[in-house]
Amino acid sequence: MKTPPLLLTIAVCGLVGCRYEMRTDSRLKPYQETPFFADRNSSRPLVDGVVPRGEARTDDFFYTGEINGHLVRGFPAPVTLEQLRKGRERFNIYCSVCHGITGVGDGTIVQRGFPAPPSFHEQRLRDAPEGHFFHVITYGYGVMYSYASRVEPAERWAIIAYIRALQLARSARIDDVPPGERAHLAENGGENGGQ
Amino acid sequence: MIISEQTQAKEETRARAERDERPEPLVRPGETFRSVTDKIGGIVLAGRHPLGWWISFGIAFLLVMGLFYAIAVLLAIGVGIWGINIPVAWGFAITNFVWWIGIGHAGTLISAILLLLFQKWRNSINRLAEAMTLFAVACAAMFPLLHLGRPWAFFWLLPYPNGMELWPQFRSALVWDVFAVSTYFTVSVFFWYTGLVPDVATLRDRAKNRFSQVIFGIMALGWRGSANHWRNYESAYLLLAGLSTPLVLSVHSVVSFDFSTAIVPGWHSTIFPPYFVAGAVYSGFAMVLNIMIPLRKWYGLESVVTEKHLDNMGKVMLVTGLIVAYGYIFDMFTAWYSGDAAEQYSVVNRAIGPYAPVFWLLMLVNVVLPQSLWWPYVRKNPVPLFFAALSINLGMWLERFVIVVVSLHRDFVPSSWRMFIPTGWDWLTLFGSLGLFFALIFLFVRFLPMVSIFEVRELIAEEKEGAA
Amino acid sequence: MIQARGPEWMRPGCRRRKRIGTRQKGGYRSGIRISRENIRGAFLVLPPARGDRWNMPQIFSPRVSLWFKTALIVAPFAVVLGGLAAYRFSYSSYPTQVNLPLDQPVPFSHQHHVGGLGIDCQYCHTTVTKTADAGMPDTYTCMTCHSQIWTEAPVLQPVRDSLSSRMPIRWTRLHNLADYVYFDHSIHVNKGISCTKCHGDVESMPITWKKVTLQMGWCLECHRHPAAAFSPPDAVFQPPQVFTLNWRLDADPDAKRFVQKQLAGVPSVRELTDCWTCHR
Amino acid sequence: MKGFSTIYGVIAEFNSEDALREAARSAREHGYRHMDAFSPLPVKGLDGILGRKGSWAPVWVFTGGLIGALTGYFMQLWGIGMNFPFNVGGRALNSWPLFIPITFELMVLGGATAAVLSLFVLNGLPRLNHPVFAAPGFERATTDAFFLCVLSTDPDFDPVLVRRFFLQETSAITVTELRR
Repeated sequence: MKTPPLLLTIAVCGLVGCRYEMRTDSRLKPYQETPFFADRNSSRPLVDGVVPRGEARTDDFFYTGEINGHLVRGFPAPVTLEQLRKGRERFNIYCSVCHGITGVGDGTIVQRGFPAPPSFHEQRLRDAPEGHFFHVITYGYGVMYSYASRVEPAERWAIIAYIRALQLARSARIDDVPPGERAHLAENGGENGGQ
Repeated sequence: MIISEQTQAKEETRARAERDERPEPLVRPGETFRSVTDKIGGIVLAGRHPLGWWISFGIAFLLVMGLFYAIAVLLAIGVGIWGINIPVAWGFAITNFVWWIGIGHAGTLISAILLLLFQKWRNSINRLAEAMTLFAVACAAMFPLLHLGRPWAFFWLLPYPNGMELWPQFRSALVWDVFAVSTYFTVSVFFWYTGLVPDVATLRDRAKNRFSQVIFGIMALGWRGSANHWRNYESAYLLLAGLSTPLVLSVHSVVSFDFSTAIVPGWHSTIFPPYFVAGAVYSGFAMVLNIMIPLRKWYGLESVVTEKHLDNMGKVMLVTGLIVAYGYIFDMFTAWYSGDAAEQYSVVNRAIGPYAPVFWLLMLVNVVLPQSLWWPYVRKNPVPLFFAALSINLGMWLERFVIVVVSLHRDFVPSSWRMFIPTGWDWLTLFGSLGLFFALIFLFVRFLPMVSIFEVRELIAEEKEGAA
Repeated sequence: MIQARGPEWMRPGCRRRKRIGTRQKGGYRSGIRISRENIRGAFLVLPPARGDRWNMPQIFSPRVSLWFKTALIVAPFAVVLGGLAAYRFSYSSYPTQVNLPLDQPVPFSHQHHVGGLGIDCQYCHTTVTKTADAGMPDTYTCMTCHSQIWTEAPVLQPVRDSLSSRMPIRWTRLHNLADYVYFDHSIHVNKGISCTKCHGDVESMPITWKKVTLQMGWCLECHRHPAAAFSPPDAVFQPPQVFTLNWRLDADPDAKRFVQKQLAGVPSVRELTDCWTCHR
Repeated sequence: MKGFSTIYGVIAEFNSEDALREAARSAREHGYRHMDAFSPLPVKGLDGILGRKGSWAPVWVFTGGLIGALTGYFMQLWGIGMNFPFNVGGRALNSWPLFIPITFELMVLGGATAAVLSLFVLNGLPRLNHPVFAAPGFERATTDAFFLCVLSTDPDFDPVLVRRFFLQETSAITVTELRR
């Protein structure tokens, strides 16, 4: 009774409600709903032909995997161990669900009814140029969707390098392994999978 | 002929000396325990009020409605409705805050410090002054909360366990302010209510209807006036006064730290704490007089609030007014002596800058006009004293305005200089807070004894003893 | 002996005049004051009847008195308990939505896709190592598989509608950080903070719910003890390591080395708890 | 008269402070020790006559102030020095000069709260119902009447004797026996 201003302030606050303008300020989060645009989405669909910042595609070899309409052979730069590791990681994330860890086309999704992809160890794919793989990842192939939005060009080249490594592993002989590593291999039962 | 004239003169002198020797009574002779109880308690119990009460309360009530409207708009839209900007971010809200909290100081000063100094004349005016303190502090506390921008989150200012695991920044003068003002308000409530308990018990025992009996009965907490009660009461009351005395000095000092710990030219000064406290007492006494003079007339309380009270309060205002004037002079001296160009400019800017009329009006109403208090005529007559007090209240508000706005609107970097022009909402909030204050005062006068009855009884008992 | 009871005398019309005691010949009579003259007769004054009660200060019965006192003593405790309850409430699922499954347009099951099929988190949340936002999968990602399997499933109708209408699915957001908080997924994940540290064992959620409060105190907990927050390098994403709940830092020497290496690149606790670390 | 008594005491009314003081002095000389007086204002010298020494209120206030000050200081030290160390302008974490204002304010708050609490506890308030409220004319005890009550807990208490004492030895206006 003796503190009306304070009580009043509290009461009026109750009427106004707990407003947290700072918690939700005028900044929009990706895909947040907003009445501003007709589709009520804060994110705008990309305009056709838009080039991501810092990715001006001047290098045909690197960005398209083809030169003058011909699929390239070889890699835009020498393959490093670091790149192979990256390729293994990305392969296991994106490709192994269908193609399987070893690339024979027995991924978990295939086991659930997805049409089986061809094995990477077919002669056709062993002979295919690197540009072919780049093309398939970028544009899709058959029932396979494009992975262009999920896998960056550099990652695509890393995955291709790893596919080549997988293919090589299938046909490799013990002589191909450096002498220092042979004992280590025997120890692990000669298994040379993805891990 | 000559001899007889001389004798006459001598006799007159002696008579005057005798009159001066015997202290003027604080309660007019003829008042008894019962008569003062009836006189003061009757105001509440009879429930009949003079026309002045109704008119004043009506005006105050309308202003409160205006305040509610201004606050509602403020909460809905935000502090942008005020004239504040960058650099004048504080504007009217902080001006009003400092002014109101200063007014609050007189209550505690009268109740506590004068009690400790055994100034018995305080007994007739302390209750109203304490109530005034409460309402002024409530009005004051409202402004920083509104100024927060998001008043509903005001509790973030307090330390409490929270999901952020965060504590207030205890090294900031603004957080000190939160503690000082809330402590001041709480202790003022304690002090006021403690003083009220024996009087509420009187009302309980004299109430004629069941409803009043129950309400006053609960408020009196079963006070019986037992010797035990009085012994503990006097001890605790004196201790409360002892605690309130440094508190009242600390509160306005802390308020002044809000300014003086900042580097704004015109603020960064060590004179601020004492000068703020003196200014607070100055305006507080003026406000007590502004309220007391009409009330004692309306309710016929001249016999308990005598001319001696008016005189004493006038003297206190004169002294504190001189301290404040000294503060103004010292401000200018420090600016000159510091050799700091920005500091010197702030003083010059006050006198001849865009807000110069405010400054000169301040000098007129806060320094020049109050000098009239040197004349006993002004101090002892209600009407001139009322206007002197009014002038001081206006002056102290202008002083806060000059400190807050005129210091902020021009600081170190000329590119950021801007003017502050109050909007209609600023004015409505200021006058609305005045309305709130007076509405609360009038309600208090209506529902609770405005003069401490048992302390007036003590005065009567003492005067009886003195006479015997 | 007679006991005075409050409620009895407060009854209307109750005018009790009872003799009390046997000590006096004259007995006690109510309502009569003793004067100097009739000193021989001693009288007990009883509380008056209703008619003359108005001038009595005895307004309340003892029971009311007791209730009032009890209420006054209990009130502060009630306030304190109320405060504690409010504090506990602020951590409950009502304001924080912790452990509260929310309706989604498609009842997507992480339990099936992650726990059952072993699909990596990044298959859908592609930008988690690269940007502040982990990235919500677009409809295209769903349709990568669901163009071939479960093509007729009614629950997937919104996905197919989304693809044909080119309108993204509107998922219900679970983790809504305040806009004044700067949070970057990539730095946390790349330094070795497991997804499960904040999102819980998503692999076993048939429909997704929030696992932590996301209150500032919760953020600070890790920023104050960064070493305890790291997971071993392989455990950041890949199932099943990512969900090794019983993995212990001190039991794994490799992990300990890893954590020490990672910590070397992390700012000091003082910097991690500075205001600007999260509020930029 | 030992044991539980239904009688609270015998109360007498006086019409002035002096009469009350006189009666209290006389009762004291008579050997009564358990007494209470009721008056509309503190009566000077009465505590001495009734044999009451000072109040415990100062001890309460001191303790309350001490608790408040310690709470204030350690709240600040713990909050921004230990729990969430704030570095503001390079000041020490335990920057005691800056902790003084809040420590002081909380000391005053603690002391004032203790003072009010002491009034409640030491006076046994709130007690809305009390035997003395039943005394006739007691409503004037808060205006201009003075009462002296000899409590039944007094070792020498005998209602008849007390009554006789009041009526014969003092200037009591009325004498009433109070029930519990």
